[in-house]
Amino acid sequence: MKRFLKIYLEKPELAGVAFLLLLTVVFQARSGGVFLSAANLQGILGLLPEVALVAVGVTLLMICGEFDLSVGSVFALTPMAMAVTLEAGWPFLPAFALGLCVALLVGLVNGVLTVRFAIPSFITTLGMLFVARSITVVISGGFPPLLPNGAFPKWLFVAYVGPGDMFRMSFLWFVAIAVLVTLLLSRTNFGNWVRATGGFLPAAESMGIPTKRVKVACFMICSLLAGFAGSLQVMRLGAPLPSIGEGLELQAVAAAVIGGTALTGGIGTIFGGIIGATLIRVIDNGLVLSQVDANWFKMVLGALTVFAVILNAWLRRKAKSIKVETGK
Amino acid sequence: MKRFLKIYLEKPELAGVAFLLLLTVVFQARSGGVFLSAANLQGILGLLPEVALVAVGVTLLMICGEFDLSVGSVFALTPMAMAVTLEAGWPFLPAFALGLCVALLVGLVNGVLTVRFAIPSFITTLGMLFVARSITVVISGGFPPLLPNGAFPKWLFVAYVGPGDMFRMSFLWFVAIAVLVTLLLSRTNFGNWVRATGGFLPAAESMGIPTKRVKVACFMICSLLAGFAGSLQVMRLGAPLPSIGEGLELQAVAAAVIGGTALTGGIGTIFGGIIGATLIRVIDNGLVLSQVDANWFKMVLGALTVFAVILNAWLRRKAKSIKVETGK
Amino acid sequence: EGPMNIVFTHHSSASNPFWQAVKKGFDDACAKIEANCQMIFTQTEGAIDQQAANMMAALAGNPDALLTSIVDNNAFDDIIQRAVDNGVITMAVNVDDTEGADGNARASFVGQGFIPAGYSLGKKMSEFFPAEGPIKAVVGISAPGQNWSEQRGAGVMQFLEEFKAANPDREVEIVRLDTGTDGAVVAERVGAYLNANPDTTAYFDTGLWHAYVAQVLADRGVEPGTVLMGGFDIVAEVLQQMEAGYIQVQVDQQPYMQGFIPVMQAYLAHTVNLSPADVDTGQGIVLAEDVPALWDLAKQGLR
Amino acid sequence: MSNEPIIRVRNLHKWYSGVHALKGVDLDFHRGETVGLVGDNGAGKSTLINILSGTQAPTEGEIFFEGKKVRFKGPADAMEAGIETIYQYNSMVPTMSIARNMFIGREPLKWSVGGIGILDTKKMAAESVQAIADVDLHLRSPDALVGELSGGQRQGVAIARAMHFKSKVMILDEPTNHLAVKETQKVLGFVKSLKELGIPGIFISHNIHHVMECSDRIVAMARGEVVLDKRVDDTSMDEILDVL
Amino acid sequence: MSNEPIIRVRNLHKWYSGVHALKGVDLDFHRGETVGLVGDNGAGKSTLINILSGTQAPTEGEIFFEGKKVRFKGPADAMEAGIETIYQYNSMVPTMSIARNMFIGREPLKWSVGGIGILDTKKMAAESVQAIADVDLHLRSPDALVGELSGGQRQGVAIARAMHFKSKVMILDEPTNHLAVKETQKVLGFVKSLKELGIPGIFISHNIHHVMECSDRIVAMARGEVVLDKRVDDTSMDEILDVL
Ligand SMILES: Nc1ncnc2c1ncn2[C@@H]1O[C@H](COP(=O)(O)OP(=O)(O)OP(=O)(O)O)[C@@H](O)[C@H]1O
Ligand SMILES: Nc1ncnc2c1ncn2[C@@H]1O[C@H](COP(=O)(O)OP(=O)(O)OP(=O)(O)O)[C@@H](O)[C@H]1O
Ligand SMILES: [Mg+2]
Ligand SMILES: [Mg+2]
Repeated sequence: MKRFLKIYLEKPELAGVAFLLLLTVVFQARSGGVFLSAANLQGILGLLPEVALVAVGVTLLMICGEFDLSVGSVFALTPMAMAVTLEAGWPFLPAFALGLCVALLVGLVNGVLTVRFAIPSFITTLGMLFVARSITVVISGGFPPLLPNGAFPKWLFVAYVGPGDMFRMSFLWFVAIAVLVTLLLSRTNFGNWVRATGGFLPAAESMGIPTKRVKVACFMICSLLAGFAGSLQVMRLGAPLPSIGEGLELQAVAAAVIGGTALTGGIGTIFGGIIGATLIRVIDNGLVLSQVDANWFKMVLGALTVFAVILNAWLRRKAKSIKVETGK
Repeated sequence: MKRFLKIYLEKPELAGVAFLLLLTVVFQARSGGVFLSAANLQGILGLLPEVALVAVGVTLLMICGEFDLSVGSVFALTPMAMAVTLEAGWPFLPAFALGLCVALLVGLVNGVLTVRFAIPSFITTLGMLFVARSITVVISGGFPPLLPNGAFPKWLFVAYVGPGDMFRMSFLWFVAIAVLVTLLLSRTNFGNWVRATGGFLPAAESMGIPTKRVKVACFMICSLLAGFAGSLQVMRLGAPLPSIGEGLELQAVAAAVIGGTALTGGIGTIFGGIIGATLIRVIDNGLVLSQVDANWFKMVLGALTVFAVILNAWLRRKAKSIKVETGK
Repeated sequence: EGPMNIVFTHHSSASNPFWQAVKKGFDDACAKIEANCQMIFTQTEGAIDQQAANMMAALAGNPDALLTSIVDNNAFDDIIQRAVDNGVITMAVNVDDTEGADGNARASFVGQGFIPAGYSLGKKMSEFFPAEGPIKAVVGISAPGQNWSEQRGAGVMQFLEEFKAANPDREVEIVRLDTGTDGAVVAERVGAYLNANPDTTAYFDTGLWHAYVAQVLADRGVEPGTVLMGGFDIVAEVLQQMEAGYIQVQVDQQPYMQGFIPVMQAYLAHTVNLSPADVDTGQGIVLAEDVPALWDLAKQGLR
Repeated sequence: MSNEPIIRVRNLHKWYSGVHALKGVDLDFHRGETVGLVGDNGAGKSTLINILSGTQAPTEGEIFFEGKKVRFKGPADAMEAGIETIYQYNSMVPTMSIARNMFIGREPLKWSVGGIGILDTKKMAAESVQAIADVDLHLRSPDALVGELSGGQRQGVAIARAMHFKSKVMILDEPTNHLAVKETQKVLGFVKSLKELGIPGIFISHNIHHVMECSDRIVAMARGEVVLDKRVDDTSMDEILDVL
Repeated sequence: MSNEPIIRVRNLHKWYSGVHALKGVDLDFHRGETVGLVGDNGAGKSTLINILSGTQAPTEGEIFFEGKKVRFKGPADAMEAGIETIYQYNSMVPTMSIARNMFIGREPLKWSVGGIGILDTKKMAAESVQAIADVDLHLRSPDALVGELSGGQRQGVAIARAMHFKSKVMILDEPTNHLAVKETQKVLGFVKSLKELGIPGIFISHNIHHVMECSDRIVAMARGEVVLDKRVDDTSMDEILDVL
């Protein structure tokens, strides 16, 4: 029992789950039962897949030891590219593919610049944050094009499914992708390389891992997921706004860190990143429902975020000090 | 000669200086000579001390191995605290002191939370970014107070000085503080501790350095400088808006990195941070003078920032490969 | 029956003074009818996706009325439709669907659109233009890609284009700059631009940051009126600079009224079933001569 | 053919920024021969073998592997060619488990497409347990993180890995550092066994006894140059200590 | 008085997460006596001395220093009390110069206020050059970065520092790793000289010859427990190898 407790508490993402449960109870009480109502869950589950997908990508990249600040801009650029070509009369599939290719290209540029010139990805992707956002505005001409109705298969991406219309298709996409990336990281040799590259670069290199290519691949996956998430959001809202996703970069990094990913790389899990993203969404939503005054809103948001991480660190320390020989 | 070249080019901040000179020539040509005109320089030198002071603090903290995302919020909070108390009839000195104390307090909280709970400062200060901004809005009551005219000694902080009114007092403050912090970092034992703490924490600790206190001190210096810089800006512009300084955090980190500071800590110079901040301001100003269209502005800004760092890395590599025994 | 629940969502963040004035009107009105009220800001300025999420969260609490700015023609359509279907009194405030009632299920609109506001700013400003000679107008887009800024800018430019067409003999040049949303940066950028282009006739800001540009000009000893300036929303600094003569025209949508009126309408709709009606909160053009009267109101946060 | 050296190094130079670490090294390594590389601290031994194993690029000079001129772009190239190295530092990822560290870059896969595939974790666990037992190391479990091991345990894992993936050429840079008595004996035994297997080895150590015991030939370096290159039988402990 | 041990360790336990690394260690260290600490890899030697030097906190048990019960909160406390340690790892900041590394935490100051003051860089350079020469190490300049040194050079700097700041108690955790022959001799000479200076020492090494040569007493550990504690004269190499 003690051993069981120890092993589970040591996993950083499970501390996050505990906090999530705690918050659920608090918010449920504070909001008079609205928090867990079908309508609200539906709302949360509509937005969650989009930010969580971005968090998944960023978490993967952070485990690989790099940063991506441009996800927010890619989040806007991909659907904009798609919308502009749709408006120009392209059919959905090529337009969608083009959007995703643009995302991949951004990731490729981020990655190649970073590894080729050995500069910090913080700078490469900060630059890309501006560049991609600027391109978004330029191709939209300042004003968002209309997504022609019926131009995209709603049923495939954003239609409601499941009992009581609780989920959207986007949630299923998210689950599938999350499982895939989790497997990629934990079960494949590529995942091993990612962890090694982020864990200790010199060792990974001297062991013959193609660290540069691994990094570039992670940059591309991260961008692709951000672009796909942005497309989901635009299809859900029905309008490709050039301003969506602003500030998403810090939120995604925060989600990864809350879920136990180390900023220095090598440590972390995809599930943790998802839990982190969920926590952020739940705090945000719960605060709205708890009718926190607008001026104090950010304060509570900031404080709860920090608290989540403190609790996380504290729980892990407690777990570590449980004296059981785990035979590890 | 070769040796001289080598030693100088290896300093990352000097690559920045070279790029600065290059840009100056380009912008001078593109703007038809306006770039180096007295009036334009005067404009640059008005805003520069404020952002450069923030960059100085952030650079110091990054060398110490930590991050501060809350500088932008402190930049707004400090002058707001000062303005609100000034409006309430306090004399200048106590009001100013109060503002700076608030900044110090924010730094203290950042630092203590970070080292006490051993959590990433990325999260602590991201939380503080929200909290401090929220407090700014709350104490302003939503409506920015006017700084009563004559409520503060203009001559001491923002009046023009020097030949042709080229400089403001704020510039002198900035120079004095920059020199002081540079000396602190390079000439004192405290500076040695900062570098050791950021360079390799386990070694610094095992050598008996009070790393926790060193970190907290750096957090406090960083916050103090951000608060002071914000106060300078508000005194110059005459009104404390609760929204000033938004986005400053990334800009300051970018300045530090452009100037050669490592994101992982231990490496960097104050002068480099200043050069980085100057580069950012000069690029910004030069682009305006070059009449870049609004939609493209960010793209050029982002691209030039990345290019600065690439050039930097490239120059350093070239310098390293010069075959001279430096006797190091 | 308990107090009314009213929610107000929009696209701006808490550090924006304009929306703080709306909030004051909203809160005051709510106090009068003893309603239970909540205004939800976004984390970043102009974040429509966040606004949509906030609306959904708020609607989950089954409010009696939803007030919202409609800054995009499509993004909120579904959400508002569902709110209306659920019997929530839904009104657009501050910004409406550009197609008006046709484009959206909301009951009514209180406020003034971005584009018309920009247009009237340009029009009023043209009265200050020199009678002859070339015109060089700079439009500062505070946040490229964001509706509020782009549309205000578009309104101004729409007028300028018409002005150009109407005066074929005059040379009219229009420049768009990315000026940013940070007072100090705007001041530096526009200051630098005006420095390099002293022949500029007028500067239009899509926010209130031209007040800081005025500060720079004053510092530099440039005479008031050398460059005409105008923008949106009233805060103390703007009034100061209008008195000093640096700012000629300001558009004020009477934010307090935009917060107050819809609550009253919602109250009437809720209690006696009167249907909400469109209210134009005024072209709200403010000139230098109006300033003295505004000081007091501004201090109280009423304008 | 069997007389041709497996590795030939000609006029190798290495400049670090401001330091001339290798000053024209010429060396031949023959098949079936274990070379003991000795030298003062900073003599350039690690630099030389880092170049041979592809982790560093030479500034000047040529390397021939099996007669062909090669230019390793990275350790992967050298490993592909058949050079297996135990580095003085930097050979483990502390945040990963022993089993994973054992197989980084050479993971056994259940199936794969284009080089990427599903790990055979069972095989990894079993083989790593075996490999570690082979060096007489007692470890709790293959799932322990390398960063939580003692200095010697960590070194032991590195050795176990290299022993597991025997290759065409083995390079060992001070492999016995941090190791306890028994483990050290195992390593020396391993180095000696290389000859029987016909695998040429390069063995760096500061313990002249160990070097004399295991090697066929001794190369001594000082200040970036080779100052002695003799067969063990033709030299003596004193001569070696003399040139150092 | 002189019979009272300078360090007394009673019932010391250390749990890492999931590992019981020290299982009730009782040990006395006497004035003027050098103790050789030997043991298998992972026996708990480093853990023990990390606790003595304050870098780790014991889970249970007591430490008496000069008769007084102490509880070191960090290495700074231990250094203050007079315990100087050379660690197996982690003792240098690679991004800083040799001269700065020599004096980290104990910088000579030209003048100071409240402990913070201006560095006496000249003195630092001169003294570090001297200290390094004292261990027979040839380094280019005191301004070279530690991260750019060879393995042995780095270890040499750590030794030079510890020798420079002699203290009440010296702890050396495998100090001769990576060191070349001459430097190793210097270190062994230093350890022997401790006795003459009346400084008690704790010397960890896997080289039993070295340990027997330098120590007065031998303590052997295995799996977190002390399994042998005898004066050198009362034991033999074989007995020690036996218990390991
Ligand atoms: N940070 C840690 N977390 C978990 N276990 C640890 C940690 N550090 C050491 N251990 C374990 O504690 C035990 C004792 O380690 P210690 O470093 O004290 O051994 P040692 O006697 O110094 O060995 P060596 O001779 O190899 O240096 C080992 O089993 C090791 O795996
Ligand atoms: N990254 C580097 N930058 C600059 N100089 C370096 C670097 N790495 C090594 N050197 C220098 O090159 C020389 C040779 O170093 P090398 O590591 O090859 O020595 P070594 O023979 O392996 O010594 P040891 O026995 O101490 O390991 C040394 O003077 C060292 O200071
Ligand atoms: Mg070496
Ligand atoms: Mg040890």
